[in-house]
Amino acid sequence: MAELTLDHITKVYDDDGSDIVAVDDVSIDIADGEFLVLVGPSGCGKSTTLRMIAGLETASSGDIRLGGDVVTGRPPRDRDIAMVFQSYALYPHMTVRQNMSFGLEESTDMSDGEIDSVVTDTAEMLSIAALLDRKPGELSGGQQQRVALGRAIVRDPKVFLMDEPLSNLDAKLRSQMRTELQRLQEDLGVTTVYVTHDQTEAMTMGDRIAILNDGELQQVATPLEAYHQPANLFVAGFIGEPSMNFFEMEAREDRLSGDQFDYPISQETREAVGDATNVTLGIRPEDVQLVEEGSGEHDFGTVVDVVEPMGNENNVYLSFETDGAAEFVATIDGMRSLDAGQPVVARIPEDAIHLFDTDTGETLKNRSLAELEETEPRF
Amino acid sequence: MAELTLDHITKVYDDDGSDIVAVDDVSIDIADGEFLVLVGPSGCGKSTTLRMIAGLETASSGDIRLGGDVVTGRPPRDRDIAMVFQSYALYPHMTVRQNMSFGLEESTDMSDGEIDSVVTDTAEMLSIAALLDRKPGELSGGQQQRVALGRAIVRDPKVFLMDEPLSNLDAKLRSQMRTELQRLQEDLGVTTVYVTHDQTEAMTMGDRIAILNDGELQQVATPLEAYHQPANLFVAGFIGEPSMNFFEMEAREDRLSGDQFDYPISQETREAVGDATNVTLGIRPEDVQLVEEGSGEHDFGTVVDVVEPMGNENNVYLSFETDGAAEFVATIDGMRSLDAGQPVVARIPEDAIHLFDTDTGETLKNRSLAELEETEPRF
Amino acid sequence: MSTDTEGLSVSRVALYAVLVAMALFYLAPLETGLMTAIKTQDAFFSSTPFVPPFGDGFTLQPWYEAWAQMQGPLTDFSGALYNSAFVAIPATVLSGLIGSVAAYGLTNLNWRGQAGVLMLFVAGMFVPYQSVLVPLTRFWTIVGLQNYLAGVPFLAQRVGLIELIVTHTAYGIPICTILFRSYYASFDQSMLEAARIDGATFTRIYQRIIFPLSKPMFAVVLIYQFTQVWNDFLFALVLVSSPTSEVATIALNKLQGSMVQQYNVQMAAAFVAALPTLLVYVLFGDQFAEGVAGET
Amino acid sequence: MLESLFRRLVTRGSGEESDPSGDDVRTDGGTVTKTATESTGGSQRSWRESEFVRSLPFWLPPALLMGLFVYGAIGWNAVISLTEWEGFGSPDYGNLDFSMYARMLADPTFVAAARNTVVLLVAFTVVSLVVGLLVAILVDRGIRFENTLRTVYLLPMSLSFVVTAIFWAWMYNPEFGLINVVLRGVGLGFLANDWISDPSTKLAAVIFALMWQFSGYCMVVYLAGLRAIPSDQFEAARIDGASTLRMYWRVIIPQLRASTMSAAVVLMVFALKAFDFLYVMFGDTPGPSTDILATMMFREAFSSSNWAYGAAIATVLFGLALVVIGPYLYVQYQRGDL
Amino acid sequence: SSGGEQTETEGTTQAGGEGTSGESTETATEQSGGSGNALELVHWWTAGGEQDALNALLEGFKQEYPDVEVNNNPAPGGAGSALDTVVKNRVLNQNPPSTFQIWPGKALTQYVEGDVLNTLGDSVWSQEMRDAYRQGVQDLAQPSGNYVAVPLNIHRLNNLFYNTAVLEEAGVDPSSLSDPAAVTDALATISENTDAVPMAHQTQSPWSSVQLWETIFLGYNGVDAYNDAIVNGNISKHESAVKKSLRTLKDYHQHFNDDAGSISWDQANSKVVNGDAAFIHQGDWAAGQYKSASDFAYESDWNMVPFPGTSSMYSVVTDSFVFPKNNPSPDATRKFLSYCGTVDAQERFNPVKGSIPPRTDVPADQFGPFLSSQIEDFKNSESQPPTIAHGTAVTPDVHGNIDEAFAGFNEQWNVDSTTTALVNAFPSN
Ligand SMILES: Nc1ncnc2c1ncn2[C@@H]1O[C@H](COP(=O)(O)OP(=O)(O)OP(=O)(O)O)[C@@H](O)[C@H]1O
Ligand SMILES: Nc1ncnc2c1ncn2[C@@H]1O[C@H](COP(=O)(O)OP(=O)(O)OP(=O)(O)O)[C@@H](O)[C@H]1O
Ligand SMILES: [Mg+2]
Ligand SMILES: [Mg+2]
Repeated sequence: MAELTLDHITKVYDDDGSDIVAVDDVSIDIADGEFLVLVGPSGCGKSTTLRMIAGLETASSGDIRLGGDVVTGRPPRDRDIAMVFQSYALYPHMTVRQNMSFGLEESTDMSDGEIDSVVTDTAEMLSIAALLDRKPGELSGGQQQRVALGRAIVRDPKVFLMDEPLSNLDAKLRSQMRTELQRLQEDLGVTTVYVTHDQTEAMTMGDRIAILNDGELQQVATPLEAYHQPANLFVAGFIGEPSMNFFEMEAREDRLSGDQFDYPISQETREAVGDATNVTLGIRPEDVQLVEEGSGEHDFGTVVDVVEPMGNENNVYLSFETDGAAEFVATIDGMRSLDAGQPVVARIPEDAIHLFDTDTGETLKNRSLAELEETEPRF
Repeated sequence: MAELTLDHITKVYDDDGSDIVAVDDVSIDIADGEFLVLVGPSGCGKSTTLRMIAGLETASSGDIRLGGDVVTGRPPRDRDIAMVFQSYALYPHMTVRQNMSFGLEESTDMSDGEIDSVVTDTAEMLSIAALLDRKPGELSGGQQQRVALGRAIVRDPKVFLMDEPLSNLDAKLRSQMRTELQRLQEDLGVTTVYVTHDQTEAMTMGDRIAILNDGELQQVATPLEAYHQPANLFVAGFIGEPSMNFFEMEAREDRLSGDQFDYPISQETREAVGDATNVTLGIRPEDVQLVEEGSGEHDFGTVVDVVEPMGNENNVYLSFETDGAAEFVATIDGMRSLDAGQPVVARIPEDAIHLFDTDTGETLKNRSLAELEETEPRF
Repeated sequence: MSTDTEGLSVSRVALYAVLVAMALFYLAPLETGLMTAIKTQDAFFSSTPFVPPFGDGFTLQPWYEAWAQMQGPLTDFSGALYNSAFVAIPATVLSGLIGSVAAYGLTNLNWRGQAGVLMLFVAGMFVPYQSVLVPLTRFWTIVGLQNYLAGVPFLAQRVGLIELIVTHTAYGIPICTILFRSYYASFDQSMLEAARIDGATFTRIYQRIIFPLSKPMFAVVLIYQFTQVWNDFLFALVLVSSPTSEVATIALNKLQGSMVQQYNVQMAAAFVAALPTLLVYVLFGDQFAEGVAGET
Repeated sequence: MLESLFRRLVTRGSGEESDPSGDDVRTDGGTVTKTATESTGGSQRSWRESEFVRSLPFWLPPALLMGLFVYGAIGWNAVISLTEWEGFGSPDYGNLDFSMYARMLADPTFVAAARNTVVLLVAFTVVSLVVGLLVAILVDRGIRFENTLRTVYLLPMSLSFVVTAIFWAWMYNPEFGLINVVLRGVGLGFLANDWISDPSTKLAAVIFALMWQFSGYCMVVYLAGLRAIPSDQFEAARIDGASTLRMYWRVIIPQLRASTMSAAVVLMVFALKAFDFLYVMFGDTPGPSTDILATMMFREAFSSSNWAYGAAIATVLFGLALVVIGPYLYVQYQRGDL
Repeated sequence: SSGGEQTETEGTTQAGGEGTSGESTETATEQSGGSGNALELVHWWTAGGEQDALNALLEGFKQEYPDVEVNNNPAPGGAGSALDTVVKNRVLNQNPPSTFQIWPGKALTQYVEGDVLNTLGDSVWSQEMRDAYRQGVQDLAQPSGNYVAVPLNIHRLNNLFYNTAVLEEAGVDPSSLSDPAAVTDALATISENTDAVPMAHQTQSPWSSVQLWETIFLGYNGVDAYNDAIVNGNISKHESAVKKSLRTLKDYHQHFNDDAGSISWDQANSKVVNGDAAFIHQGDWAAGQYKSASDFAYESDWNMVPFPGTSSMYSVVTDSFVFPKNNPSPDATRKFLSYCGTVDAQERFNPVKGSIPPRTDVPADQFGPFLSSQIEDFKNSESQPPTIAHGTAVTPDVHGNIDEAFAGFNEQWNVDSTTTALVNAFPSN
C-alpha cells in the first residue's frame, strides 16, 4: 500500500529504425489506496504505461515512484507489485493452490505452512477454496479470473496492476465481477491501476479515471467530472454511451452557424467562445429534448431516422432532412414510442451544451451543472 | 426475398450414445423482409437453429420452408441463402474482391464481368471499394465485418442468416454497425435471421425477437412486447439491462410475503395471482423510485450499497439491511448523487410490478401499460 | 473440420474402403517381411514372399537366430539391442534436454545476433551425414576418448558407443532446439511476465514454468530423436569398430553375408531391430501426432 | 513435430494463413492479446543486455557443441575438398585449389547424380505431399478409428531405411512382388513391370517407396493444418455454393500453405538422407538412372578412396541442402520469426 | 552361433584397440609385445556357412597358438563395402585392426602406395609356402613386388552351372559349347524347347554382370589379352574385343529371367535349384546353395562346366589377410598370417566355406566331389587370371568406374556407350 507517482514518463519503441511514441510524457499521482482507471482507445498506450509500472518495460524517460522510492530501473520482482493480466496468465500445469503459492515461494522466505494458510485464506475470501486443487483448464472464465486475482492478492503488494482483466468475460459475468472487484479493492485498500478500453467500466469502477489518447494524457478526473466536464473534445466523445452529439459550427456574433442549423447564443456563452472561430457544439443525447411543439430559438425541426428501443429508454436517431442519414441521437423515455419518418422537434437547451475549439479540441464551455445541484435528493 | 417458416424443427445431437436436444420443437413464421432476431443465453440452440436453416445441419424432425418450398433436405448451395459468421469466415488467402466473387463464381453462371460489376457496386454501397485488393488480414475488425456482409449481399439471396456478426467488434463500433446493418436490411428488404446472445442487440435491431432457452422457444414478439410483457420469468430476466429485480414471495390473502418484506396487493392483482402460491415479484430497475420520504404501503427502507455512475443515469444497488449485499437495483437520474451506506426509501409501485409463478415460470401479471399510452408524445 | 453431417452412407462406405485400402498399402511391405521371417529358407526360395508359409515351410527358427545375433541373453549388459539402447536413450534425452534449454535461451529475446544463431541451428538440421564422415572420424581419433575413460572399464569398453552418444546429441541439438523454440514461441507471453512479476528468476522460470509445460513437445522430440538415433546406420558404421559395441542396425546389416544370404533371419532380425521404434510408434503414435497437431 | 517447428515458425508471421477468426480479428477496441505477445521483445537496452547475458548459459554451450560437430566438420570437409587427397596418404593442406570441382563438372556421372538428386528431391516431395494431403482429407472426414489409422499410416516412418529397402525390393519383384501381383489381379497386368530394373521406372519406384515411408508424416502435418482451419471456412464455402472438390481446391488447400511449406522442407531433408535406402537396395552403384550425390560421394570416398573428390561432392550436397532451405530461412527472417 | 565368438572376447580388457590412436598403440605394443596380445580380426564373413568356416579356422588357430586371444570383429557385409568404410577410416586414422580381410591384387594398391601395410617377409611367406602357392595367386599377394597379403581361399569365377534335367529336356550338351557365342545359341535352344529361364542372372547391382562380362572376355580373347586390357589398363587397344563381349552379354540378356533387376544372385541361383532356370554363371560359392538344398545332388541334378572358352583357366577370387602398420599386436598378427598360410588352416577353412585352398598340397579328402574336381582343375589350370568384379584385377578406383559402367549397361544395354565408359574407366596414361 503506497502512493504511486508517474513522473513525466515516456516510452519510445524502435520499430525498424522509425520511432513509435507509445506513451508521451505522462504524469499521474495516484493516492494510497486509490482505484485509478486508465482508459482510452486501442493502441493509446495503456498497456505500455502499466507495463512500465510493472517493470516489464523500461521507461525511455521519466521516473516512477512507489511509496517514495524511485523504482524506475528495477526489475519487476524488486518492485512489490502484482499484476492481473487480460488472459489471466495462469500457469496451466499448476493447480490453483500452486498458482497462488508460486509468487510467495519465489519472492519471500515464508514457510510452506505460512504460504498455505495465506493462500487458503485468500481463496476463501474469493470463494474459490473449493477449486484449490483444480488446474486452470478445469475452471470457467470467471473462476480463472478470480484465481488470477487471488494470485495477486496473496502477494500483498503495494500496488495492483490490472490490464483489462474482465474483457474475456461475457456481459453478465463482467458486470457482476465489476462490482465484486470494486468492493474487494475497497476492502483491501490497495492502490490499484486498472486498464480498460471500455468507458462504461472506467466510469463505474474508478475513483478517478485517466483518459489517454495516442500516448498523451487527456484528463485525470472522477468519472462524473469526466462525463460532465470533459477537458477536451476527445474526452467528451470518448466518455458516455451513446456518445455526445457533435456539430461543427462557425462562431458568429450572436450565434453559431452550422451547415444544418444556426444556434443562437447568449452573451455568457459568447464570452466563453472568445476568439475561437471554429467551434464544435456538443450535446449529450439525454439532454436533447423532443418536444411537442417547437417554439423556442433552440428548437429545431427534425425527422426520426431509426429508433432503438432499449426497454427503459429509446435511442432516437434524428436527421435534419427527410430521408437523410441520422445526424444525432436523442435518448428519450422508454415509454414513448416514435416511428421512423415521424417529424419531431428537437430542443437543445443552451445550459446543456458543451463547446469546444474545433482546431485544438480544447473545451470552451461545459454544460451548466446548476440542474445537478438542484435535483440532488435530500432524504 | 421470401418468407421463412420453421415448422416444429428439432435437433438432437448424439453425444457418445446420450442424446443432446439442442433445439426442441421450434416453430416460427418469419415474414418476407422481416428482421428476426434469435436471442438467448449461450448454448440455448441459436446457432443450431440457424445452421439448420442454412442446411449446415439436418433437422432431426420438422420442416423448413422458404418461400413456400420445403428445403429441409437440401444442401446449403440449393437453398439460396447467405450467411454471415461470427468470425466472418473470410477466406484469408483471397483478396476482398475474390472473397466477394467466390460465391457468385461457385453458384451462378454469371460472367466474370457481371460478377465484377456486382461486387464493385456492393463494395461501394458498403464503402469498402478502396479495400477490394487487400486481404482480410490487412483489414480492421469493422472492415472485415463489412466484407463478410458484402459477401452475403452480392449473392442476392432469399434469406440472410447472421450468427453473432457483431460480437467481435468493440462497443463503439458495434453500436455503429448495429444501426448500419439495420438500415441496410431495411433498404435491401431481405428476410433476415439474426442470432445474438446480447439482449441489447436483440432489442435494438429486431422487428421481432425470438427468445430461446435450453432449446425451447420462449416467446416471439416485438422488442417492446418482450420488454414490457414477457411471456415468462426467463424472458423477463433475460431482456433488459440491468435485469429486472426478482423477489421470491409467498402469495397470501392480501399481500405477497417475502423474506425481506411484505408487499400488499390490490384485489385486481390478487385475481391475477389466482391459485399460485409461490410467486416471483419482478420490478424493472427504472420502475423502482427512490423517494424522499417513505409513506405509502409500497415504500421500503433500504440502504445504498454501491452506486455505478453511468453518466446520464446511475445504477444504485440497494440492500434491505445495513452492510448487507445488494439485493436489487434501481436506475435513477444521472444528476442525482447518492453515497454508499446512505439510507433511502425505495418505492415499488404496484402498477409497475410483474408477477410470475415461481414453479412454472409463467407470467401471472405484467405491468400496466396505461402509463405508456399516456406519455405517448403527440406532435 | 469435423463431421460431414449429410454424408451419404454410400460415400461413407467408399470412404472407409479407401481408408482401409490405404492402411493395407502401408502395412503390405511389413506383412511381406513378417511372412518371410516365419519361413524356412527353402520355402522362401520356392514361394512368393507375401504368401504365408504352409506345412513344414513354417518355422520360428529365424527368430531365435535373429535374437541370438541381435541381442543374445539379456542378462549380461551387451548385445546389439542393448548397445542401441545404451546409445539411443542418453542421446535422445540429452539432445532433448539441451535443445529445450537452448530454445529457452533463444526465445523471447531481441538481440541482433539471434537470427544468425538461429539460422545456424536451422541449417544444422539439413546436414547430410555423408558430408561430415571423414572429419568426424578424424576428430574422434584426435580426441582419443579412451585415454580419459581408461579408469572405468565399463565405459572404456564402450568408447565407440560414447562417441556415438556425443555425436548424435550434437547432431540432434539443432532439430530439438528449433522444435522447442517454435513451441515456446507459442506460449502465452503474459504467463512468463506473470512469473517475472511473481519474482521468479530467468532460471527459475525455466525450472518451474517452461520445463513442466514442455511435456507434449518432449513427447514429440523424444520419439522423433529416438527413431533417428536408433535407425542410424552411417555414424555407427564409422564410429563403432568393436564387435562388443555394435548397435542394432549394424548387427542387422551384418546378417548380410558376403555371398550367402539368409532372408528369413534377416527379416526376423529386421523386426527385432525395429521392435523398439515400432513399439514406440504404436504406443506413443497418438501423442506424437497430437504433439504435432497440438502446435496449432 | 518437425512440422510443428515450421508451423510455429510460420504461424507467428502469417496468422492470416491459418486463423482468420482467432486473434487476428482486430477488434478495434483492443481486446486482442496480440500486441502483448509482440511487445515482449521490445525492451530497452539495459534490460535487453542483462537478458542477453542471462540467456547466454542456456544457448551458448549447445550452440558451441553443435558448432563444433556440425559446422566444424562441414568446414573441415570443405577444406579437404580443396586438396588432392586420395588413397592412404595425408591430405596436403598446403596446396588448395578447386580442381575437384572442375573435375566434377566434367564428370557425366556427377551430372547424372546431381540431376537425379534434384528429381528425387522434387518428385518425392511433391508426391508425398499430394498423397499425404489426400489421406489427411479423408481422415479428416470425422471417421472412426482415426487414431488407429493414423498410427498405421505413420508406422513406416518408424522403420530404418535398411529395413524398408529390403521390403520394397520384394514389393517390386516383377514375378511375385505384391505390386505386380495386385496389378495382374485387377486386370492391369499389362502395366506390370520390372520396376526397379527398368531404368525408366527405377527412380520412380524409389520415390514411390520413399513416399510410402513418409506420406504418413505429411498426413499428420496436413491433418493438423486442416484442424487449424476454423470449421466455418468449410461452412462458408458450402454456403457459397462450392462443391466439396471446389471447396478443397479453392478454399482449404490454399490455406494449408504453411503446412505444405514445413512438410516440404522436412521431406527434402529426408530425401537428402535417402542414401541408406539406395545403398541397401542397389549397393553403392545404383546405376545412372538412380545414382544420387550421396551414393556417389560414398562411392568415391569410401570405395575408391578419392577423399577430396568425395568431400567436394559432399560439399555440393550440403550446398544443395542450403539451396533448399535458404529461401525458407530468408522468408522466416523477413517475417521476423528468427 | 555368435556365442562362440563372444566367449573369445570375454576377459578382453582392452577394447579391441578401438579409437586407439597410433602412438599410444605403438608403445602399448612394444610393452606387451608377443605376450599373448589380443588379435583383432576384421572380416566380412558374417552369414551362415561363412561364419562356420571362420570359426573352424579360429579353432585351429587357437590350438596352434593358445596364448593369442582373438578379438573377432565381423564387419557388416554386402561384399565388403561397409567393411571397406570401416577399415579405411581406421587405417586413415592410424588405428587399424591387427589384420583385416581384403581382396588381394590391385585392391591392395592404394594401401601399398599409402605405405600402410607391413611387408611380409620370410617369417610369413616362407619358402615352403611359396612352393605351395601357384604363381597366379602369389602374384596377387605381392601387388608391388613385396608380399603384403596371405590368400586364404580360392573361389573359381569362370563356372557355368546348370540344371541337368533342364538341359536334357532342352537337348543341350554343355560340354559341347566351345566359346561364349555358342552359349547364346544354347540359350536360344533352351528357350525354344523348355519353359525354363535359359540363364538365371541378377542385375540389381552391377557386379554379376561385371563378372559375367569379364568371363566372356576371357572366353573370347584369352588370358594375355585380358591381362593387357584389364590388368595393365591398355583397354583402348582392345575396344573391339570389349564390344564383342559386351554384345554377347547383351545377347545373353535376352534369355535372363524377367526379374533379374529385382533379385539378388542367390534368388537367381535358386531358380536353377528349382528347375526354373537352366544355366547360371557364378563363382563356385553358388554350389554352397546346391549343397544345402534338399534333393539336389551334384552331377545327377546339377553340374558345372568351365565357362566356354575358359577351360584352361581358373579365374581366381580370393580373400586374403594383411599386416597393417601401426599394428596393435604385431606378434599375434604375424602368427595369424603364418597360420593362414598353413595346410591345417586351409584344410579347416575351405571345405566349410566351399572354396578350395590356395595351397596345392592340401589333402582333398575333406572337400567332397565337387570341390575335389575344382581342386583338380586348379592344379591343372594353365593360368589363374584375376578378377575385376572381386577386386584383384583393377584398383578400387577403376573397379568403381567399371561398376558404374555396368550399372548403366544393366539399364540401357547400350554396347557403344558402355564401351566408352569402360575405356574411360581406366586412367589414361
Ligand atoms: N456438434 C454437436 N454435437 C453435440 N452437441 C452439440 C453440437 N453442436 C452443438 N451442440 C450442443 O447443442 C446445444 C446448442 O448449441 P448451439 O451452438 O446452438 O448454442 P448457441 O445458442 O449458439 O450458443 P452460443 O451463444 O454459445 O453460440 C449446446 O448444448 C451444445 O453443446
Ligand atoms: N514492442 C513494441 N514495439 C513497437 N511498438 C509497440 C510495442 N508494443 C506496443 N507498441 C505500440 O505502442 C502503442 C501502444 O500500445 P499499447 O499496447 O500500450 O496499447 P493499449 O492502449 O494497451 O491498446 P489495447 O487496448 O489494444 O491493448 C501502439 O501503437 C503499439 O503498436
Ligand atoms: Mg493493452
Ligand atoms: Mg452460437
